[in-house]
Amino acid sequence: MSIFRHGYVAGPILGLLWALVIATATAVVFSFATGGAFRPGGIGAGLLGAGLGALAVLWPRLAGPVGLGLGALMSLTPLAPVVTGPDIAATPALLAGGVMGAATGWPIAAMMAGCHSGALTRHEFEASVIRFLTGFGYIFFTAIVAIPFYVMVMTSLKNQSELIQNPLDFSIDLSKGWDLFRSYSELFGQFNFGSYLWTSFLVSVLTVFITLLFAVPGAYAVARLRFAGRAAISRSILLIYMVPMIVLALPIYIAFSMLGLRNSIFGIVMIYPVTTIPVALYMLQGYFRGLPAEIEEAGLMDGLSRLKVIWQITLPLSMPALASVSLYVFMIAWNEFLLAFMLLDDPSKFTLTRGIAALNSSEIPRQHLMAGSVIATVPIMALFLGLERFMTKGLTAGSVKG
Amino acid sequence: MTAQTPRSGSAPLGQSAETSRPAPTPPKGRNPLERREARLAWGLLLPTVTAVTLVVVLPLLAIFWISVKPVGLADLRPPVPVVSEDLRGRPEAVGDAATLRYRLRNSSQDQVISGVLLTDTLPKGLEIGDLDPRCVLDGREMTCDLGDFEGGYRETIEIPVIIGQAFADAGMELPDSPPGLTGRASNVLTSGSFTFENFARIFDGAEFWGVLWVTLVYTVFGTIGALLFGLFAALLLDKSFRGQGVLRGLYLFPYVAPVIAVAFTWIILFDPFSGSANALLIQMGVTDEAINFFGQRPLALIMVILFEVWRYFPLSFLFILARMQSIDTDMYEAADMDGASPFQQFWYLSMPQLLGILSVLFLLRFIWTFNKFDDIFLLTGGNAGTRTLTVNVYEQAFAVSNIGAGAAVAVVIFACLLVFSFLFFRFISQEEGL
Amino acid sequence: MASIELKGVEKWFGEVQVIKGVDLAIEEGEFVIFVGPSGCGKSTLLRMIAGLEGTSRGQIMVGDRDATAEPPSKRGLAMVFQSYALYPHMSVAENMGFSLKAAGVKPAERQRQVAEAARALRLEEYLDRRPRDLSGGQRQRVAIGRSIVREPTAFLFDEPLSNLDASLRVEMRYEIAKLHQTLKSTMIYVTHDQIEAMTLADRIVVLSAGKIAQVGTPKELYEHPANLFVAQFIGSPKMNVLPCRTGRGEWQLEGGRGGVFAGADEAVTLGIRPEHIEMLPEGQGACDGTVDLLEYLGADTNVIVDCGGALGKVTVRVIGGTDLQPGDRVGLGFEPSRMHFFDSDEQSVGAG
Amino acid sequence: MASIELKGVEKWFGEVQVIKGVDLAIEEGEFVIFVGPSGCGKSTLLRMIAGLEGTSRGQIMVGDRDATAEPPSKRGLAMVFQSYALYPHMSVAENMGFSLKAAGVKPAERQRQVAEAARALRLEEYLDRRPRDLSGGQRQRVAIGRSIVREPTAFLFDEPLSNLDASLRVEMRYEIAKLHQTLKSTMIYVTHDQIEAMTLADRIVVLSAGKIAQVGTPKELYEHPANLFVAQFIGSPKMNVLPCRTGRGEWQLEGGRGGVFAGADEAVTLGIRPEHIEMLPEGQGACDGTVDLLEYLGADTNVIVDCGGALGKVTVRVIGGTDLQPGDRVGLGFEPSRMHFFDSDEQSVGAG
Amino acid sequence: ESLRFWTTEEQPERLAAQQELAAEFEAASGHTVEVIPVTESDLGTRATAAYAAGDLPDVIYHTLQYALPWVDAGILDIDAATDVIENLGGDSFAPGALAMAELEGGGYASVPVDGWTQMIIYRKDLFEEAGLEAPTSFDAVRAAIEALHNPPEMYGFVAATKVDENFMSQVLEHVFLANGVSPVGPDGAQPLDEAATTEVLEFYKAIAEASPPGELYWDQSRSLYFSGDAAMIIWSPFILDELAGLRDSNPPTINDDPTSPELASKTGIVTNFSGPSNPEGAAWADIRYFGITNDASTDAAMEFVEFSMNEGYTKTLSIAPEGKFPVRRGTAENPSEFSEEWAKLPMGVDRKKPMSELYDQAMIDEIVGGLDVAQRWGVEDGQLALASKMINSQAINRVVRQYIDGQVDAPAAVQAMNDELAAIQ
Ligand SMILES: Nc1ncnc2c1ncn2[C@@H]1O[C@H](COP(=O)(O)OP(=O)(O)OP(=O)(O)O)[C@@H](O)[C@H]1O
Ligand SMILES: Nc1ncnc2c1ncn2[C@@H]1O[C@H](COP(=O)(O)OP(=O)(O)OP(=O)(O)O)[C@@H](O)[C@H]1O
Ligand SMILES: [Mg+2]
Ligand SMILES: [Mg+2]
Repeated sequence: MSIFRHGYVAGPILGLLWALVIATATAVVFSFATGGAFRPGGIGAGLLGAGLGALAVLWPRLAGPVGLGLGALMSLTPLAPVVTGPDIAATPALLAGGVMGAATGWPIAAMMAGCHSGALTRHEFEASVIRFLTGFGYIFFTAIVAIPFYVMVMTSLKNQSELIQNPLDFSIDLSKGWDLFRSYSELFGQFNFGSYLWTSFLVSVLTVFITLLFAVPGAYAVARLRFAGRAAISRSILLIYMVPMIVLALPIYIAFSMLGLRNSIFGIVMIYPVTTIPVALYMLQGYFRGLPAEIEEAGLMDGLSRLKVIWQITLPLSMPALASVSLYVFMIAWNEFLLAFMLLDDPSKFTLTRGIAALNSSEIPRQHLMAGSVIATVPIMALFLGLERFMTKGLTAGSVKG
Repeated sequence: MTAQTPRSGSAPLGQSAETSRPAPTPPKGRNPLERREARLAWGLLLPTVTAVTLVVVLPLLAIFWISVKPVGLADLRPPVPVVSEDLRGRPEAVGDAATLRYRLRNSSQDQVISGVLLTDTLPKGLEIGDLDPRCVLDGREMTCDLGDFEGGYRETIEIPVIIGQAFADAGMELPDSPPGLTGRASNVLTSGSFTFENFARIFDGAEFWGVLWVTLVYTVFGTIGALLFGLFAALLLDKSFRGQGVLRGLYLFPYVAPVIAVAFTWIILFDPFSGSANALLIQMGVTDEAINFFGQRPLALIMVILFEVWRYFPLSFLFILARMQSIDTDMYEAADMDGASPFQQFWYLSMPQLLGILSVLFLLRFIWTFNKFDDIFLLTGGNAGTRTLTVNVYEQAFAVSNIGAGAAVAVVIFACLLVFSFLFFRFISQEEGL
Repeated sequence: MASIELKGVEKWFGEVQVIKGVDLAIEEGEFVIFVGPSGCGKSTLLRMIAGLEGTSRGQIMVGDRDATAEPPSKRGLAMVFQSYALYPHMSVAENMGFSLKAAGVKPAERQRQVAEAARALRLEEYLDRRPRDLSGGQRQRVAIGRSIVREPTAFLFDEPLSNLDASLRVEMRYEIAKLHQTLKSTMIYVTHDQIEAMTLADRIVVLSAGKIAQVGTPKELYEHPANLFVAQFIGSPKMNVLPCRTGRGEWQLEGGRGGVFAGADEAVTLGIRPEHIEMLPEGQGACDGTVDLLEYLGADTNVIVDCGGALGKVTVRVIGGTDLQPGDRVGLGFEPSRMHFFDSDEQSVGAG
Repeated sequence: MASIELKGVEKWFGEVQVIKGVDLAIEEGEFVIFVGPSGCGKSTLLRMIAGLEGTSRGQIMVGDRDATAEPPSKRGLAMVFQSYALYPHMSVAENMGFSLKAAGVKPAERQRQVAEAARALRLEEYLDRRPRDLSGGQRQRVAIGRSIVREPTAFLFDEPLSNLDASLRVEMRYEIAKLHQTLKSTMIYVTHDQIEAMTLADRIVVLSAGKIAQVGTPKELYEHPANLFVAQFIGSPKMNVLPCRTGRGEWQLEGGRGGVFAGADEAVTLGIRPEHIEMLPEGQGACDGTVDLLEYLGADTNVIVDCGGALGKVTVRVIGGTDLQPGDRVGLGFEPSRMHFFDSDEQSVGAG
Repeated sequence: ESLRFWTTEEQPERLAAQQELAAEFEAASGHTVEVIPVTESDLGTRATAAYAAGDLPDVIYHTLQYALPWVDAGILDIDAATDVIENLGGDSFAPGALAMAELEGGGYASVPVDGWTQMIIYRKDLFEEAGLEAPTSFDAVRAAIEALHNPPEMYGFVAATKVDENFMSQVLEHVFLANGVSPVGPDGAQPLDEAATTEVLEFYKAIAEASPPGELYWDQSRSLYFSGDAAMIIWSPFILDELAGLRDSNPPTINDDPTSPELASKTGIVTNFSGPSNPEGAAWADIRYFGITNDASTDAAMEFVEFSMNEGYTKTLSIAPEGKFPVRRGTAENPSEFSEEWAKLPMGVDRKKPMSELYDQAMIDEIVGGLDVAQRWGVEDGQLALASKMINSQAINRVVRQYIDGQVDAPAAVQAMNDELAAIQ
């Protein structure tokens, strides 16, 4: 262990590892961007990285520029850090090498900041390793999250033959103009997605309202009022929250079939809130508990009845929580798939998720499927990014559920 | 202003009121204010409790009921006798012969309907020929006692008729008065017949244990994976820097996006023929031939687990992050003063502090992953060795149309769930984390 | 006629008895303070009076009526909370007028009353602000203003000053005292700060573990504590407590000297306040000791004298500075009329 | 050789300057206390010394070396936090031994040192407990014990007693004083409680808005405050401040009487502590006033006298009780040697 | 009345065509028809569920495999179907198609609409280059694989291996039929003949080994063939338009021009396929039917079916003429009316061309002729219902897959199939 705790060992080793990470990342990025053949060159990248790592310990300022130059130069030799296929021109190859070298050089210098070539203290060594892991973590997580999203969006803008010809080519042919969005216009034109979008929205909003209508008084009672059975109720909420939907879906399906509620928006609006009420109860009661009781007591002292206190004091104060809960419930309702899938057969009543499920069939080209996915994802993402604070709070408050 | 009540004042403590009550006991019942509060509480809870009972508790009971009944999907429809009536023979004028035909059947293929009774008002202006021996005519009212219909039974009763003037005047058509048909049948759902065949069946097949095993593997690895990735991500985002909010939003994408959208994205991304992942791997020389990620035996399960990890790491990450940010920074400063290195701080300070939330999260996520249905259903449909218990419920109940067996699997799931919740409550009451 | 009266009031939380039978009559216009150590039940008792907690046993009379079963809104009392409990989503004016609004008073009338209260509390400038934009002292004033507007039968205060810093606390204490002088309403005030209690109260109720330890004016409590608990609780620095023996009209410190004892019963403890001890040369006074530590306070100096053995450390207040040094030997003279004697049940058996 | 020395130290948070150039030399073994109102930068300064905050400008010397750029772990200082910052998941022994463990000291040796510190702090019985099972005072002792184990160059305390209740605070104050007597290490202690500062410090540093207002022994600060800020900050109840005029060797209260003025420069304010005012019949002393309120404290009574006009309210401390009643007219006599005069820049221009 | 009509033809273009038909019907009769697309693989589940719920649609457009099972399940109204056929005249229908839907006790399960035969599609150009004979038999296919299989550039075959896809059932049945093996006989279930079944299994394993790995069904077969990476696939005639570059959403990608008919010109087809134990071979056909359900507004539903089979029949066929061969050849007045009309219908989606322009007549004859000789398990023996249940259980698919994966050997596989099939009654 202690052998690693020397600048001249730690630098090259971290450099090597980092270079491999960067080379892979660069290759993936270039492949996706151009559709061309790029792959990480293990030996070239390793050598470059180890060298830059050593440099970062000795002359940290040089690591970046040297990385840029050397990376580009090496890309012309067999020891290229990012190996390119035969059909790739020299310029992109040079570019890839340079980018790779630069993205190795500067960061490794930053990682090794404060380290010298000799023996390192535990703090210095660990700080470098942590910086390395941090860099790796950002690249890794960003990649695994962004790639699927990118693929989803890009696929929706291509057509089947382009996709089959080169599944890596996600470059967009802007000359197609509006034709790029052909899948979307077809979805809205021929597949009725406008109406699905509306249905989903309507169902989600109604679900939010009904959920709050039930959950607010219930949560308040559980959070604030003292009565026999409070603990039991509080636990049942969590327990119910844990009952798997598929277990309930079966009898609900039967009951709905018998009552003729299948295939009706009314049935869906009836059933969604019940799946969200436990969540909302759980979240709201947590929030209500956190509200200072004294403010409500002040209301009582000011001559209000309990119900008026809830209406005039607790609710205005709970706005942020109500927003979080609403958003979270909206998200659940918007993303709900199982019930919609089981209960809706009639395309005129499809929700968005059900509509997408219907796209996954026989001969409908997959760009339509992806366009549908984008249509379902974008509103919820927009909401999410716009109201991130509430959303995050909502998520943390209520949801271990998925 | 200065008056003192006789009881209090400077009287020594020993003489105060309760000396007359040697061992004070709590009063029975609740005081009026508490009663008022309890009434209000139940009033507020009533709608919710009713709704939840209707849609959660009743279905759960129903599941138990159904699981011991021999029901298929088709049996949900109670058997009824069905009749249709028409006039055959294309009569054209008064005096033409025709046949009045009643086609009868039992809507069920296997249940008996007993005491079937056909009643009909025959139209005016028809001269009735030979009646079926089981029928009697009273004026224009015909009643036929048809006895019992076996399952799948069908028959046709034909009555020869001669067209009369009145009928011809009415346009030669049968009036819009459908014949009545009644009978008694028992409904499997409500009848007293029970069977353990459903359970016997699911426990019998070697398949069940495979499914259970897959479920456990999926749950354990999915949960642990999501937890570890979440921990790593939380560590990354535990410092504030510019763009932290954006990154956090981005990292939550897998969880927030509709499952159906991301599942299909994965399917397309990992498609063996035109998926980008395969193209990339081939290009990088990792593999020569396309890999069928979601269609090969152990790989499909691994992929499904990876999907689960990918989709739910944001959640663990949020929780862990929240917990981390609530750890007193003073503690880390104290550790700084104590000379602990970053890894020492992580290992000796952060980890023990996070252990609570990690275990709570593990239990909760374990339960939820165990319950997961959509993901696998969408990704593989339970094929290639990825069938879990929940997918099995669907499979049994809908694909095989055996509701009883589906319910039996659901009961098994529910039993597991109870065990887990018991653990959970045992644990969470100690770990006042969440 | 008592404004508020408690009759054998008890409070049980499940099996735990928190208030153990309290009888107390509070006169119209009186300023009564509940003091006691943390957890003794002060807040609980106040909240029972307010109606925020139910009463397990006993009766609470407000004016002439039995209010035991009445909800808070019916009792006509006003309460000022430790956290102020202002409505964060309302302006100061709305906060103050809220109770009137709840009672259905017309806006014009409401505004008039709010303006009046605001003037009395010097809050006119802040009427449009939200509570979060106010300083601690201003919030406290708004909380009081909110109560005043209702013209309640009595004001209840639950540690209203404990969230303020020292100098602000002194200031607000003065204002509350003035307020009582002006309004002349009944006030019940909870605190665990005995200085507040001493300076503000007409009568102090000392609570100990859910029971009343003593009720009396500040002076009575200071000069004639009924028991050791009250004696040590009231006064700062704390009263010194020394083991002693009595007999034959004399008292004798364990390991020290003694004097004339006029008390009726036998005493085992002697209490003497730091301000009633005189520094004497070694060998004089009730006992000898070594100076352990000097606490220079500017106006006074607390000299901590270690008397050794059973007597332990004795705090002596010396006005102004002192020339003593740690390690010096001194004798301690107790002012005879200021000594307190307590029996083995910790009850007072008369002063020296 | 100074144990710790600050040279022109500044701290900027972005554009805001929080510490505005502090020079201070702390001697080996000295007990130095930083006091000042909330937000004046006491904690920040202490944390800069500890290395928990970077230094924007200036130098911090620890012993002989320049420690400005050193991380906390290198400076060899120990810190006791306001929140104690104990590791909640470790036992008392582990808490105390953690710094040794981080430094790689063997378990046996670690245990020995922890046992030693525990003995000194009377914590032996609690070594196996978790912090949450300890009382506030015990936690405080563990936090101190954790520091002692490291044998640091100096101890830094950030308001260590502010989370304790009044009586425990008095007790722990005594223990810290004893600790300093025993260890004789350098200690830097932050508090906003001036009583703590007065009773504990060898030297007090009064900070005001990021600058040193005065450094001196408690006695110096009490008797010779360098400016109005220190004069009002030190001492309880607060010094009375009255507008005055000086000239021709005389001082004259606005709307009152006057006396001989020995100061050099012209003064516009006169400061006199409540304990240095004498109650006289009306017409005598420096000014007259009406008794506004009596604050009976048992040992003393604070009499608040309204002198009207520009003079306003004056607090007078009367030892023991008093017969005065609100509304009585009195004269106030100021002890000549105890008067403080301040110029229009609020700087002291000499005592009366 | 308003009718609900479930159709498995759910591509937007085809849906639109059906809606047009519905509109025409509405104009003619006053009954409205709601066209509801249902994914073919869901159809069984959906119908059962709807039956249970009592909300069956009025008319369902379904494949042969459901016809008899649905009668058993009480979904289909045989009287209505029989009446429709009687009204239209039974002799105007192709007898084979009618026979497949005929019930034991007389009457018909549902009304045949159209049909197609399954084809082996192969690269004529490559076969000629390598001097291979057309893949009409097991041996010919094996020989071709031997010569052409060269992964990943060229796969010899693309076999169906995705167990839960109907496609695999179809292909397997075709191969079993080719070798004369059937799980049903005149007296109901009969054990599979071990020797002949082993030949089938070995053959299937051979083509599976010449296929890419993974779970394959129609989608991959088509993609690979279109990209020029497969020498042979089994597909339905529905491929004929895309193959000729008439459909943008699934273009041939063998060259850069997605509209080129080049691949079509290089393609040959075989419908009649033979195994060693059955030298005559067999073709496999699927017939589609209109089923009138028991919940239907019977009269209106009958009117709709009659309309679609009579005035609207050409329109019905025009939805996808390449895969919809007329089973009703004409009316009483003009017995070949519909056959003639059909031949003129243009196929394609984004571009339209009649079949005769793209494929030579011999090939068209081969395609259409298949329908007359086509077989299905149990048709000759009157055991179609049982055979359909066996197919729907997917037991054969599963066992074959296990055999391909090397989890069981041939005798065990035959044994397992026999066991599982015997359990189905
Ligand atoms: N809701 C409750 N359930 C159970 N016990 C309670 C409850 N509320 C208070 N107690 C207990 O009653 C006792 C008295 O509490 P109370 O708040 O009245 O004390 P206090 O004298 O106001 O103390 P402090 O000065 O700390 O505010 C405490 O021991 C407390 O633990
Ligand atoms: N990280 C920071 N960023 C910006 N301003 C800060 C930061 N930390 C402290 N300050 C500001 O610096 C000033 C001094 O803060 P500091 O905590 O040192 O005060 P203090 O004297 O210790 O007060 P207290 O007695 O309330 O603890 C305050 O105005 C505070 O708002
Ligand atoms: Mg309290
Ligand atoms: Mg501070």
